[in-house]
Amino acid sequence: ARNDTLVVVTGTTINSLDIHRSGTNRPSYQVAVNCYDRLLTFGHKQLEDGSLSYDYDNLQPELAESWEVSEDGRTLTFKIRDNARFWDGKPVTAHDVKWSFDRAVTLGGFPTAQMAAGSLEEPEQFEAVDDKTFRIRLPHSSKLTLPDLTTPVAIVINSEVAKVHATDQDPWATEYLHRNPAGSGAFKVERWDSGQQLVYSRNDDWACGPVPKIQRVIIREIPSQSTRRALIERGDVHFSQSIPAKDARELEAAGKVKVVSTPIENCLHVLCTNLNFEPFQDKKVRQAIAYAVPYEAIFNNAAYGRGVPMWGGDSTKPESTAWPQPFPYSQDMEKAKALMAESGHADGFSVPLSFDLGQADWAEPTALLIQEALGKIGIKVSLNKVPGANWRTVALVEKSLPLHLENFGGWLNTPDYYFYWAYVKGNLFNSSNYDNKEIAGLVDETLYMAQDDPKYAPNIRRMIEIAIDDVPRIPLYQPSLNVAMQQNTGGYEYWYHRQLDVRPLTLKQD
Amino acid sequence: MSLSSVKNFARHARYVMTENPVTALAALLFLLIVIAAVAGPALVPYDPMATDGSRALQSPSWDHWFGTDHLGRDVFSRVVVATRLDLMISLAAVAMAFVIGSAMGAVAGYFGGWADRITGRLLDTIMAFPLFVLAMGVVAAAGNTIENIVYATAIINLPFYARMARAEVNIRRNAGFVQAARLSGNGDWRILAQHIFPNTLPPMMVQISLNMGWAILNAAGLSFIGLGVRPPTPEWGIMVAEGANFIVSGEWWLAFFPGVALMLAVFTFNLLGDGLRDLVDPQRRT
Amino acid sequence: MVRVPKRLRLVGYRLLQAIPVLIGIVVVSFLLTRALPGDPAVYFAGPAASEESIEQIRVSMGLDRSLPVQFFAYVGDLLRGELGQSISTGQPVLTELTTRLPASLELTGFALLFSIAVAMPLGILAATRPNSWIDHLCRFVVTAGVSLPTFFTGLALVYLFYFLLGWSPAPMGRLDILYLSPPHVTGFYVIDALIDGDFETARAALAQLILPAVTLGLFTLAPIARMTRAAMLQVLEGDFIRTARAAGLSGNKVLYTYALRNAILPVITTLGMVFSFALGANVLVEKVFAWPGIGSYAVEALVVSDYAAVQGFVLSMALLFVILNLLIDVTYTLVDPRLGMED
Amino acid sequence: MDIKALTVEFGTRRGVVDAVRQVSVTVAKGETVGIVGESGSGKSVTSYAVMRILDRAGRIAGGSIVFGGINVGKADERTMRDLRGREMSMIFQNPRAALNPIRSVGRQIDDVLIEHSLATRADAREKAIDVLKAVRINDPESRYHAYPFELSGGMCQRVVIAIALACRPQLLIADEPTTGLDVTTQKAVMDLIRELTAERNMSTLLITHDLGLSAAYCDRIVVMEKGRVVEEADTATLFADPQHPYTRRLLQATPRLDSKVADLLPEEDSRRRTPSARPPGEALLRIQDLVKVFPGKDKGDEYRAVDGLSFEVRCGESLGLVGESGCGKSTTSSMIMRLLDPTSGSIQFNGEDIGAVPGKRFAGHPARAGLQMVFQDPTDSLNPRWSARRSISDPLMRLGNVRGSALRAKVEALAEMVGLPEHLLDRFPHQLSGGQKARVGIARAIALEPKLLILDEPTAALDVSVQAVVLNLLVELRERLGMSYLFISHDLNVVRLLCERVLVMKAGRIVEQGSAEHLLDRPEHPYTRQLLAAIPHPPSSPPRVSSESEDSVIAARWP
Ligand SMILES: Nc1ncnc2c1ncn2[C@@H]1O[C@H](COP(=O)(O)OP(=O)(O)OP(=O)(O)O)[C@@H](O)[C@H]1O
Ligand SMILES: Nc1ncnc2c1ncn2[C@@H]1O[C@H](COP(=O)(O)OP(=O)(O)OP(=O)(O)O)[C@@H](O)[C@H]1O
Ligand SMILES: [Mg+2]
Ligand SMILES: [Mg+2]
Repeated sequence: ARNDTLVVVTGTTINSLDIHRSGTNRPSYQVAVNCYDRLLTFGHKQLEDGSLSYDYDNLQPELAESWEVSEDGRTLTFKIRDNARFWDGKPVTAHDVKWSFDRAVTLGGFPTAQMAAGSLEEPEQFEAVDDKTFRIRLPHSSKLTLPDLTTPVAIVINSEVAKVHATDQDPWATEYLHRNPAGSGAFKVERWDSGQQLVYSRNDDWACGPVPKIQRVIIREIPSQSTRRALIERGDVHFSQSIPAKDARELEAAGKVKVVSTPIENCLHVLCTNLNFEPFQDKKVRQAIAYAVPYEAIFNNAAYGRGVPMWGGDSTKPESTAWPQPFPYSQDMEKAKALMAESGHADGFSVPLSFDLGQADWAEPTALLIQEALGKIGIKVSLNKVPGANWRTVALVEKSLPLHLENFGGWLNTPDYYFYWAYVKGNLFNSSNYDNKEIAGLVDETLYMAQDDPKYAPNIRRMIEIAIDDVPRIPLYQPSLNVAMQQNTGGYEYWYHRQLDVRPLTLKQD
Repeated sequence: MSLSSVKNFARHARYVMTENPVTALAALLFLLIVIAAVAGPALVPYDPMATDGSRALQSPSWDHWFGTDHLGRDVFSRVVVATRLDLMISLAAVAMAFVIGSAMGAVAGYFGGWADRITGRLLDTIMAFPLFVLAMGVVAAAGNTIENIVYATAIINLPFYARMARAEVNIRRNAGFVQAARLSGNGDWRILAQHIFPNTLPPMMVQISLNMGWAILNAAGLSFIGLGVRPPTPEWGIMVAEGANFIVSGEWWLAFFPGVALMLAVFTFNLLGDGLRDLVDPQRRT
Repeated sequence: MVRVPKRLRLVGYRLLQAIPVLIGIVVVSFLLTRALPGDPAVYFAGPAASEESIEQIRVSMGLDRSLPVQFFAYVGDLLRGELGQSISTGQPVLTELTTRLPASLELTGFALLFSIAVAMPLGILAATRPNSWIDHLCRFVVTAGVSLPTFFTGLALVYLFYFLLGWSPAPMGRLDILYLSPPHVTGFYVIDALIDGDFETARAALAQLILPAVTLGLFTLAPIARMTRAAMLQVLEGDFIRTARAAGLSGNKVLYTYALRNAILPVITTLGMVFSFALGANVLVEKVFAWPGIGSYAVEALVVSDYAAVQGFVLSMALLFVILNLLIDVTYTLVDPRLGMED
Repeated sequence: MDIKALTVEFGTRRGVVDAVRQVSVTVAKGETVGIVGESGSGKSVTSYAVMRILDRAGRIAGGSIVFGGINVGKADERTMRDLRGREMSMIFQNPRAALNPIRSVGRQIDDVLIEHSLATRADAREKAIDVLKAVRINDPESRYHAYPFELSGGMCQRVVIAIALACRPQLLIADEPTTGLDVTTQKAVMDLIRELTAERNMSTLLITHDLGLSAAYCDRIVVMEKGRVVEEADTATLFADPQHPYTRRLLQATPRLDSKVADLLPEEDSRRRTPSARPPGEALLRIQDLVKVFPGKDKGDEYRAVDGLSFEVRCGESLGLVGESGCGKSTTSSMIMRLLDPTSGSIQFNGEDIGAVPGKRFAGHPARAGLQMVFQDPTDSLNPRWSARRSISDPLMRLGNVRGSALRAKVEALAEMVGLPEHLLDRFPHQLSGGQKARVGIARAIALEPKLLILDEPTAALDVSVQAVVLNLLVELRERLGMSYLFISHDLNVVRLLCERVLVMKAGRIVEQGSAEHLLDRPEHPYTRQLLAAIPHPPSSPPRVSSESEDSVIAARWP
C-alpha cells in the first residue's frame, strides 16, 4: 500500500478544515486547495529551470465549464459542469456556489477581505440563475475578479450538508465545516489528528480535472526543522514542504533528493522603516540605510542564494513594469555615511529592529547582518524577536515597530495589488505608515484597470519610481519557495498561495 | 576574620578536596569558568559579534578552533565570551531565589501557624505548574529580556529553597540551643537569623549548586523555544538551540562546543554541591 | 484497628489542602494569560482582517469586557466543565487535553521507568560502597545526564540513532505512518495495542517511545540516584540494620527487605517531584520528537496567546499534580505504617 | 568464647586509629561477664568485632576471637552468618532504633527464624509468637502484628531480646541494653535478661558504663580504658578491692545511697566540694496550681502534662525534682523559664507574676537575666556553628551589655570558673567532649549570675566520672554565687547529693515531698519506693529488693 501513499512533512499545524472560519491559519488553506473546487483555476507553465508553475495568464475552468464576461465587464456568467458532484453524490449547483460565496463575504475576517480584493463584497452581487448558471454583478469591471475566483477562498461548499448543521447562532455551519469538509474536490479528508497529521484520500469521481494518480496523502506535522530534513534525507518521507533555504542548497548539492526552488511571485523580503518614528521621516536616513544594507551577505548567509536579488538595479527610473524588480541600491558605505551626514541625524540614533519569531530562520541572520552594518553608520540597532501572536498586532495592526523585517507577498500577481496593500496608508501590510498621495492616487486609478490599458504601464512605472526614491520599504531579495522530494516523486507545481497542491503529484512505482 | 581562621579555612578546603577527588575536579573546573567569565572578552582571538560572510560555516581549524557559524562568527570566541552572561544569569537567579525563598521558608518554619499555611499553599501553587512551563509563561508575558529570564528562573527555583528552609528551620525551632538562645535574651528574629538560619546552610548549599546548573539549562531551554536571550548576544543555550538545526546538515560544531561548555558548567555546579556543603559544615571541620 | 480511618482522614485532609491550590492556579493562570502580549482577537481574525472584523471578534470572544467580568465568566465556564476553544488548534481544549495528555503521560511514564531502572541500582550500588571509585563513577554518570539540555540530548540521539545508524524509527511522533493507532482504551498506545492483542503495533509504538523516553530519562537520573544513595546510606547506618546483621540475616535480605524498603520513602517523594519536573521538561522533548503531547501544545498556545488552551493546560497540570501527590500519599501510607499515627 | 589480644583498627581521615588494643576476655558457659568503662573506651567495638559487624572502615588487626572452636576472625561470611543469631546474638542500646520501623515485629522475628531454618514460612508465625511469649510480652498474638512505633520502649527492648534469643544462641551480647529507658523499665528488662539466660544456661556479655548495673547482674567484670583492659575480676573482688586506679576512680564516681558529693571524686582531687548547710531564705520562686495542657489532634485527646503543680524555691535553696521520664519535669522547667506559656496557674519570681508575661515577649523582660537553665543534652544545647566562646558570650552581649575586651575577659573568667581550659574556647561543639560541652553550657547559664538556675538533668548524658566532676562544680558555683537551684533528674540518688529538699513527681503531679534524707530513708508513697528500688547499686550498699512485681512497674508507666 505504500506505493500509492504519499507522505509529506510540514512544520506547521493545520488548525481547521474550513478556510472561511475566523482563526483558521495559513497552513490550513491547503485543505481548501485539495478538497474543494473553485469555479476557475489557472493553467500551468514550465519555468526556465524546468519546474512547473501555475500560469497567471492562463485562466482555466474548474467547476465552471465555461464563463462569459459582459461588454462592460460588470457581469460574469458561469456555467457549472454537469457531471460535477459533491462527495455525497449530490450534483454541484449554482445554489451551492451562491451559498458559498455569500458565506465568504459575510463571515468577515480574511475570506471577506480576500473576496473584496476581487470586488466581491456582498451577497446581492451573486445570483443563481438556474441550477447550472451562476451570475456575478460587479460595481465596476476589475482585472482582479477572475483571478480572485481561483484563490482558496472562493471554494464551493456542499450547501445542503452545511445547512443541515447550521444553527441560529451559527447560520454558516462553521462548527461543522471546521471539522468536516463537504466539497467536491479531488481529495477527501480521511482523518485529521489535530497537531499530528492530516490524511487525504482520493475522490475517484472527481470531475474537474484528471483524477489524481495517488490514492492517499499523509501530511505529517514535524515541528523540528532538522528532523524534517533528516526524514527527507533518509528517504522516510516523500515530500518536504517549505524547506529552509540552507537545506535547499545543501540537499540540492548532495543530489539525493530533488529540490525545487521557485521565486515567490509578487513577494519581497523587505526592511521596513516606520515613518511614524522621527528619524525615518527623513528620506535621507531611509536612503542611507538602503545604501548601508549588506545585500550580498544577506543573500548568501540568510537566503543561501535562493531567490532573486533585489538590489543593484540599473536606474532610478524603471523601464519595465515587472514586479518585483531590483532597486538601484547596493551596499555603499561612503554614500550611506554621506547621506547620514546630510540628514538631520548625523550623530546616528538607536533603534530596535524587530522580526517575527516564526520567520526567524531568515530574519534572524538578516537582522544580525543589518545590525552590524547600520552600526557602521552610527545607527545602534538592538534586536527584538516578537512571538507570533504578538507580531500581527504590533507590526500590522498597531504598526508600532520602528524598524522591522517584513515579508508580504500578494496572491494576485499584479504590481498595483502589491502597492495597494503595502504602500497605501492604512492598509494592513503598510507597516511603514507610509503615506504618499501620489501613490495612493495611482493605485486607486490602476487597481481595477486592465493590464492592456495604455495608462497601466506608465502608472506602474511611476509607482515604482516613487517607491525607489522614497524607500519606506527597502527590498532585500525576492524569496523562493523551496521544496524537497524523493526522486520517485513528481508532478509538483508551484502556486501563488504557496500551499501544496497534492492533486498533480505522482509517485513512480519502485 | 583573623589570619588563623583564614588559614584554618584554607586547610579545611584542602582537606575537603583531597578527601573527594570529584570535588577537587569540580573546583578546578569552576576556577576555569570564573576565569573565562572575568577575563573572557580580553582573551578571545576574535570579536564574538563580528560577522563575515566569506568564512561562514567553516569547520574547526587552527584559525577557528571551534569553527565558525552561519554568519562567519568565531564559535570559540562566542563560547568563551558567553561564560560571563550564563554565569551571571544563574548566579543572579539562584541568589534571588535563595534569598527570598529561604527567608519565606524560614519564617514559615519558625513561626508556623498562618504564615506557614499561606506560604505552604503559595508554594504548592507554584509547584503545581510544570516549572519550565511557568518560566515560559513569565517570559512570554513579560518579554524576553535577560532580567525577565532571571526573574522567571528565580520564581521557579524559589519553592525548593522555601521548602527546604522551612523543613530545616522547623526541626531546629525547639532545639536545645534555640531554647538557650531565648534564655540569653534573644528575640525571635534574632534567633531565626543568627542561630537557626546559619545551621540550615549546609543542605542548602547542595541545592544552590544544583539550581545553578538548572538555571543555565532553563535559560537554554527558553532559548530553544525562542523565548531566551536575544541575539546576537552570545549565550550557550541560544547557541546550542541555533546550532541544533545544523547538526543534521553536518555542521556539528555549532551546537557541539557550546553544548559541551553548557554541560561542563552545569556539571561543575552539580558536582560542586557536596564540596560546598562540606566546606560550610562546621561538623566536618577539624 | 483505628489505622484505616486515620489514613483516610489524612488523604481527605490532603484533598482539602488542594482546594486553595486549585483556586490559586485558576487565578494565576487567568492573570498569566491576560498578561501575555498580543491580541487574540487580531490573531483570530486572521490575515487581512479589517478593524471592524477584529472588533467584532473581540466582542464575540468576550475580550471587550473588564477583567473581573472575564474572570467570573471563566470561572462560571469552568464550573460547567467548559474549558473553551483553543484558537490556535481550533479544537475544544478538553478534546485536545484528553488526546494529548495520554501521549505526554506515556512518554513521561516510560522515561521514569527507564530512569528508575537505571538510577535506583546505581544509587544502591553507590550507597553500599560509599566513596569508592564506583560511587564516584555513579555520581559522575548521573550528573552528566542532568547536565545536558534535553533538547540537545534529543537531537544528538536522533542524529546518531536515526540519521546515522538507522536503528531507531523516524522521529515522527507516537506511531510510524505504517501503523494505525490502536483502539482507544487508556490512551497509552503501547498498552492499548497490547490490550488489542496487536503486538506488531505495540512494538512499533514502543520503538517510537525509546529515544524520547531515554532523552527525558537521562535528565531525571540524577535526582533519583542521588536520593536513593543518600537514603540508603542513612538507612544502612541505622541501628536496625546492625540488629538484622547481628541476627544473621543474609546480605540480600538486609539490603532489600530491610534497608531498601525504608530508603524507598524519600525516594518516592523525589519521584513525585521528578515527575512534575519531567512534565515540564517534556515541552522540549516533545518538540524535538514531534510528540503530540500536552507540552508542545502549551508552547504553541503560549506563543500565540491562546488563552483557553494555556488555562486548560495549566489547570490539567495542576489537577495532575494534586492527583500525583495523593498517589504519593497513598503509596506512603501503604509502605510506611507509621504514617498518620504520629504527630 | 575466648578473645585473645584483640586489636581493632579504623581507617579514618587522620590515619589509622586503634580503637581496641590487645584486649583479652574469656566468657565461660553460663557466665555473665560485664564490660565497663567510660564512653569511647572500646566496649562496643570489641563486641562488634566478636560479631564481625564492624563498620566498613574497621578491621581486626590482630589477636583472635575463638567461639565454640571457630576462629571468628578468619571464618568466611557464610559461617559467620550462621553463627550470628544462631550461636551468638546481640542486644543494642536504644531499642526503638534497633527495630525496622516499617516491618511488624512478628515478621522481624520470622525473618530470623526462617533465615536460620528454625521455621518455615508456614509455622514461622506460631514460633515467633512463642518467642514473644518467652520474653513475657502481654498478648503476643496481637503484638505480632504491631509495628515498633506502636510499642513502648520497654516492649521494644523485649522484642529486641526476642529477636536475639529467637535462635537460642550460646552467647548473648548486650550493649548498653537499658540506656534510654528509665530506671523502672531498666530494672524490668535487666531482670528478664537475667532470668532468660539462667533458664537457658547462656553466656552473657553485658556492656555498660554503669558500675551499679554491672554489679547487680554480672559474675565477673572487665574494666576497659582507652581501648585496653585495665582490670578483670569477680564482681565481689572488684568492688571490695579494686586494683587499678582507673577502676577505683570509676567506683568512686558512682553515687551510692550514702555517698556525699565530695566522695565521688578521689580524695586528692582539688575539685572536691562539700555543700555547706545554710538556712533557706525567703521564697524566690512560687508556683501555684501550674497546669499545662497540650492540645491533641482531636478535642478528646488533649494531654495534661503538668496538672496543678504548686511548690516554692527559697533563696539559696536547692530543690530537687524527680520523676520518671515523661512525668512533666521538663515541661515544668520550660514554663518557669518562660519558654512555654502555662495553661493556667501562676509563676511568681521575686514577688512578680512572670507567668502572666507571654513567653514571646519575655526576651526583653528585666527578670530574664535572673532565670537561667542548664539543659539536659549538652550537645543539643550548643549551636553547632558557634565556638564555645561565642556561645558563652551570647547572654553577656544580649542581656549583660558587655562588649569588647571586657567580654573577652569575662568569658575567660567564666571558663576558668567552670574549669574549661582557655584553649578550648575557640572550638566548635563537635570538637568538645561531653563533659566539656556541659561546662560550656553551665558557663553560659551562670554568665549573668542568675538568681535561679534550673538544671534539667544536666548529667544524664554524661559518664559517671564526668558527672562527679560536674556535680562538684555545681556545688562550688552555688557556694560562690549564692544561686538557688531547681535540680531535675530521674535519679533520686543524684538529686540527694545536691539538694536539701526533694519533690517527687508522677504524671504531672507531686506525689511526695520532703527533705532528701527523709525521702530516701523513709519513702512514704509507693511510687517513691518504686523509684528507689529500681536504682541498681554497687555492692557496698546492697540493693533493696522491690516488693512489686515488674509487670506492675511497667503498667505504671504505660497505662
Ligand atoms: N567507624 C569508626 N571509625 C573510626 N573510629 C571509630 C569507629 N567506631 C568507633 N570508633 C572509635 O573507637 C573507639 C571506641 O568506640 P566504642 O564505640 O567501642 O566506645 P564505647 O566504649 O562503646 O563507648 P560508648 O559508651 O560511648 O558507647 C572510639 O574512640 C571511637 O572513636
Ligand atoms: N509540645 C508538646 N506537645 C504535646 N505533648 C508534649 C509536648 N511536650 C511534651 N509533651 C508531653 O508531655 C509529657 C511531659 O513531658 P516532659 O518533657 O515534661 O517530661 P520529662 O519529665 O521531662 O521527661 P524526661 O525525663 O524524658 O525528660 C510527655 O508525655 C510528653 O510527651
Ligand atoms: Mg558503645
Ligand atoms: Mg525532660
